[in-house]
Amino acid sequence: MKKILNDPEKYVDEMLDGLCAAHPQFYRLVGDDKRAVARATPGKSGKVGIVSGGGSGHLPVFTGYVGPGLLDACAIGDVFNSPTTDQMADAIRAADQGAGVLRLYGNYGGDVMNFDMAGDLVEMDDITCTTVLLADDVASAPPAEAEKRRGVAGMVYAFKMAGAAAEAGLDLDGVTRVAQRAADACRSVGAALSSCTVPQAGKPTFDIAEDEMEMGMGIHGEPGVWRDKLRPADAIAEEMMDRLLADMPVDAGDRVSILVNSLGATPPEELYILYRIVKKRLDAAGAEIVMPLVGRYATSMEMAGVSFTLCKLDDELEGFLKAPCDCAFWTVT
Amino acid sequence: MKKILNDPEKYVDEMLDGLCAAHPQFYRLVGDDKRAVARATPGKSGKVGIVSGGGSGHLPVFTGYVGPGLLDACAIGDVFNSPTTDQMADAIRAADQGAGVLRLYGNYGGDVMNFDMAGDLVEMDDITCTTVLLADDVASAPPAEAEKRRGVAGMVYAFKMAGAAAEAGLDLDGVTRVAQRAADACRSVGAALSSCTVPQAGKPTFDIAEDEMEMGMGIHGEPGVWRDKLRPADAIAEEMMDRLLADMPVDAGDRVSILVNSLGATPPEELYILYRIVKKRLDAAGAEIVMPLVGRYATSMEMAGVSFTLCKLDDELEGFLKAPCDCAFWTVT
Amino acid sequence: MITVADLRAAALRLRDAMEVEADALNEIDGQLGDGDLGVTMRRGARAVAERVDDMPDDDMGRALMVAAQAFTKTSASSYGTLIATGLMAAAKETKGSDGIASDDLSRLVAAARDKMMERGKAALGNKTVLDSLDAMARALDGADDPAAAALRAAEDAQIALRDTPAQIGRARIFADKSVGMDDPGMLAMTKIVKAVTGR
Amino acid sequence: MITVADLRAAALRLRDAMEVEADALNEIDGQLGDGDLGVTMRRGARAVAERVDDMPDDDMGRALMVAAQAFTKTSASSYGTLIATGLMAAAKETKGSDGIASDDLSRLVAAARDKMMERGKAALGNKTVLDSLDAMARALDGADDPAAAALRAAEDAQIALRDTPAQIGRARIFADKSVGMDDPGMLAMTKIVKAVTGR
Ligand SMILES: Nc1ncnc2c1ncn2[C@@H]1O[C@H](COP(=O)(O)OP(=O)(O)O)[C@@H](O)[C@H]1O
Ligand SMILES: Nc1ncnc2c1ncn2[C@@H]1O[C@H](COP(=O)(O)OP(=O)(O)O)[C@@H](O)[C@H]1O
Ligand SMILES: [Mg+2]
Ligand SMILES: [Mg+2]
Ligand SMILES: [Mg+2]
Ligand SMILES: [Mg+2]
Repeated sequence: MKKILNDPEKYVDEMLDGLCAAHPQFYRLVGDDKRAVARATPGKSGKVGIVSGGGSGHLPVFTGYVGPGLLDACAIGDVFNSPTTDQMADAIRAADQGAGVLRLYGNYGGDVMNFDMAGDLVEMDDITCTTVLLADDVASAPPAEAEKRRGVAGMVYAFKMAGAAAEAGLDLDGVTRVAQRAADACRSVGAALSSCTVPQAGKPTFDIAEDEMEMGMGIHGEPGVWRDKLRPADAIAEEMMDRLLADMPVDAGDRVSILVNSLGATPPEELYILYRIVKKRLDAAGAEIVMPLVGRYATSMEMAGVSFTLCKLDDELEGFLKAPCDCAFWTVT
Repeated sequence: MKKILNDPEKYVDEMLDGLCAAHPQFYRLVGDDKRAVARATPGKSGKVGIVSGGGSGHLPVFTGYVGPGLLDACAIGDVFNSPTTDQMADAIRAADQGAGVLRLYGNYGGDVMNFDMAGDLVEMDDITCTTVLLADDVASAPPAEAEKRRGVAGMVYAFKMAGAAAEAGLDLDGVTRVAQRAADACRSVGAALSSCTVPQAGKPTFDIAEDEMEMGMGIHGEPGVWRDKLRPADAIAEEMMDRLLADMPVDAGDRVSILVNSLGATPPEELYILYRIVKKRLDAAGAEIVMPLVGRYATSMEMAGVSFTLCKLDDELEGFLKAPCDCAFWTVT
Repeated sequence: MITVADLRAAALRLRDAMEVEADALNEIDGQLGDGDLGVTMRRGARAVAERVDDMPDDDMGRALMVAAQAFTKTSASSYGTLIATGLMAAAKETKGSDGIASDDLSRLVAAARDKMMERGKAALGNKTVLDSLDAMARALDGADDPAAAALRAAEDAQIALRDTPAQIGRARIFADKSVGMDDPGMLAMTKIVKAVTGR
Repeated sequence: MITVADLRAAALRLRDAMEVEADALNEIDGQLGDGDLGVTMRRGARAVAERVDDMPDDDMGRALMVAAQAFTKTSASSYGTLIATGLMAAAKETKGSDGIASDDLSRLVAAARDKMMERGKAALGNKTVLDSLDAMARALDGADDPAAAALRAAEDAQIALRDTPAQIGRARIFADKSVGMDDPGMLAMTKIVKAVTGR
């Protein structure tokens, strides 16, 4: 296991300690067992709170995106595991500034159940909660079952836009509506080249041959749509764009953003090689690319691979995309 | 080879095309063979130019750091290979705003010879050049031969501080002096867990067993000081801090910055686990940590491993460290 | 009647059983899922066992709530959360009572099943632990030997659904492959029943 | 006298030789360095051969400059840059002449050696290509058969320094290991001399 760690059982707690020690201007640990991270300086009173949460191992997702113009708090589970109900309730309480809290997170069974239970708990504290689930991975279910899709890197756009909406002073309904529209505007697809290793498991999550790749694989190693010999970068990018555009066609004049995301080990050099094709395809469709994102925005530790997220904009979403935000991993000015 | 690419011979050119396509607000290709990147909007007339250059495969180093408050231009070689004299001359010409150009780059044989020859070439264009070499890797030579040390992640601090000095209007001598002081203030050490693959070579640069690590290894796989079984994170961090502090002692009241850098595949989660010990050690020395950097600032593509860079500050250097800068990989506001 | 003392003893047996079964449960969950079911059950069962002294003799509801909270605190996987949900439902129904009458068992299991269905948004027949509970609730209704009836129902349900495709959670993605395989959560329920009934 | 026509023929022989030798040079450079010496020489020699028609018959200096530029444009490794530096030095010395007299060879090689020393900041005895050139410059001084003398000098220098530790470039880090091994740049120079002299 090519990982730098001490006790696998302490991987997440030590990571959080280090995160908050390195960036005390952004992050603060809260909750009984210190498994929720809140903004160092809470949002202003009356601002809608936005909370997310999920398993560890995806930095900057989820915890990293706590900050002005983004999330208010986040509950952090073990690697690839849901946080507990109590941890989510801690995060919701930290996020609340009296105007209610939007729960904005990925569509995974354990997360959904626990966030629902956490909502029941904080009801007793008179905190009103709404929910928007990210379900952007087109490889995880056909369009007819779109609500069963899992949430992947599309949450970066949803965090950004909902975060900006909350900062702009929209009320809980308004922020929830923006978040839902952002979630609906995103489609993602990924391709993995190698596995990562969950510390507590101690061995790679899945096996894949040295010359193979898997199209459509999920960020926890969930199976994709095909596994085959590694293809050239351009062919990979073309197929991923095919899949996105088939699911959400883009027309001439559309304004879109696109996230070309490394799952971890894949270096930015290779993201840029892919970006040539992404741009070619969107140019060919007559779309205008706004604020493309290229880098490591949603990862699976040291997994090699990429994901593309296409986000269709309108004036409102574009404004929120470009609004300022700040955290240790992403600054928009 | 778990790499996403087309023709290995085109890896760098396609990467540069994608980089400039994705971030046209920052980067612009210049030169006959498009192997120099300049700021999209040149620095203002009369500003000292800062140029760097070196082999590809280290993003954000070198090219990524072209931008306001950082570099003016950069020459880009093949992966792990020096750019040519002509490419460096192209970069120097693009960086020049009439006030001379500082060549600021790592201490590698081919780079030094070519930058010297490029200086001879641009002399004919009446461009005055100075040179500051980064030689921060304490594992690459003993203190007595410090000038033979190779340059690694310390260049991030040097780019930042020299870039801010140039932006502040210092003249060529002044910028060169700041750059030299920044270079002198930095010490680095790295540890590698796995190799990366140079596209043109097609196989890993070095072999290392699944349960081994190498302390002090260079960013191109240059051998380090020991190779042994992978140790716990805390032990690795302690030893790396020992090596840095032995080379550049830190006293109570000192102000320092520290860069905890992933060589590529190592995820931020693990950098934060290491950061706990980094902070503990600097706290114990009575030093004040200023603007710690944790992330992927100087990489070797998909190599797993980390480096620490300790940078001792004074008022001038601290001011330049905190000054604003902007590029696709690093924004300071 | 099942007393809180019986519940404590059952909790200790469950812990011991899960120490033994954890690897096998991880293994079967790993075939189509993420392989953490054994971890979930071992952690959860340990936590319940650690808290048996917090279970008040005179309130079966509060005793069951202690067990539920032990699960929510230690495990947030689907299964752990559903078990906690079911225990909470039963806790609500038995609040203030000093035990569970045998002929009340069917009703309590049905209550757990319903709350878990609401929580997890799965349906009966989806090949999940719900189908085990449903079979048990029906079998317990008027059973002479509740323990035997529940265990047989859990086992039979597991077999009955073996050849249907998974429709829920991670295993859904491998629906085809899942045909002919036991659902890990149903298998775990069989083992839980075996342990708590001491069979 | 060596004419530009001779230089062209030598360039073509060098290209052919480097096509054959590239792998071996990569191999030896890879033992202590980064394994690119064969790539450097193959690329550089190909580029020179491609530009033989740009070499003017009446100006050996400009012809050598064409060769130098072919190297700077294609390779920026230490060795390629040093070769270009040496060629430029020789070009400067022969500017405007239509050839190189045999008894001028020693002086030209010495000029290349000196400029390369200045550029690379290495010293004689550091076990680099400089030692090959130094030996050749001395052997060429008054030699009856310059080609044979140069080749023998290059070979002898290679052997003479074999047992000293490397002190320059990447190989320096493995100084101990380098004892008993040929310096890749010296070996390459032996092969270059062999090819250009047609021996
Ligand atoms: N939504 C659901 N409703 C009912 N049962 C479920 C649901 N999701 C999962 N299960 C049950 O839980 C078992 C898997 O549990 P677990 O390993 O904890 O899931 P995960 O690791 O995916 O969170 C399944 O075999 C199934 O019996
Ligand atoms: N500074 C120097 N001065 C003289 N010769 C050198 C110098 N550096 C390297 N060499 C020669 O070049 C050879 C290595 O060349 P090359 O593989 O191109 O180096 P690198 O790949 O490290 O840039 C060495 O064997 C040595 O003969
Ligand atoms: Mg599971
Ligand atoms: Mg799980
Ligand atoms: Mg070499
Ligand atoms: Mg080289």
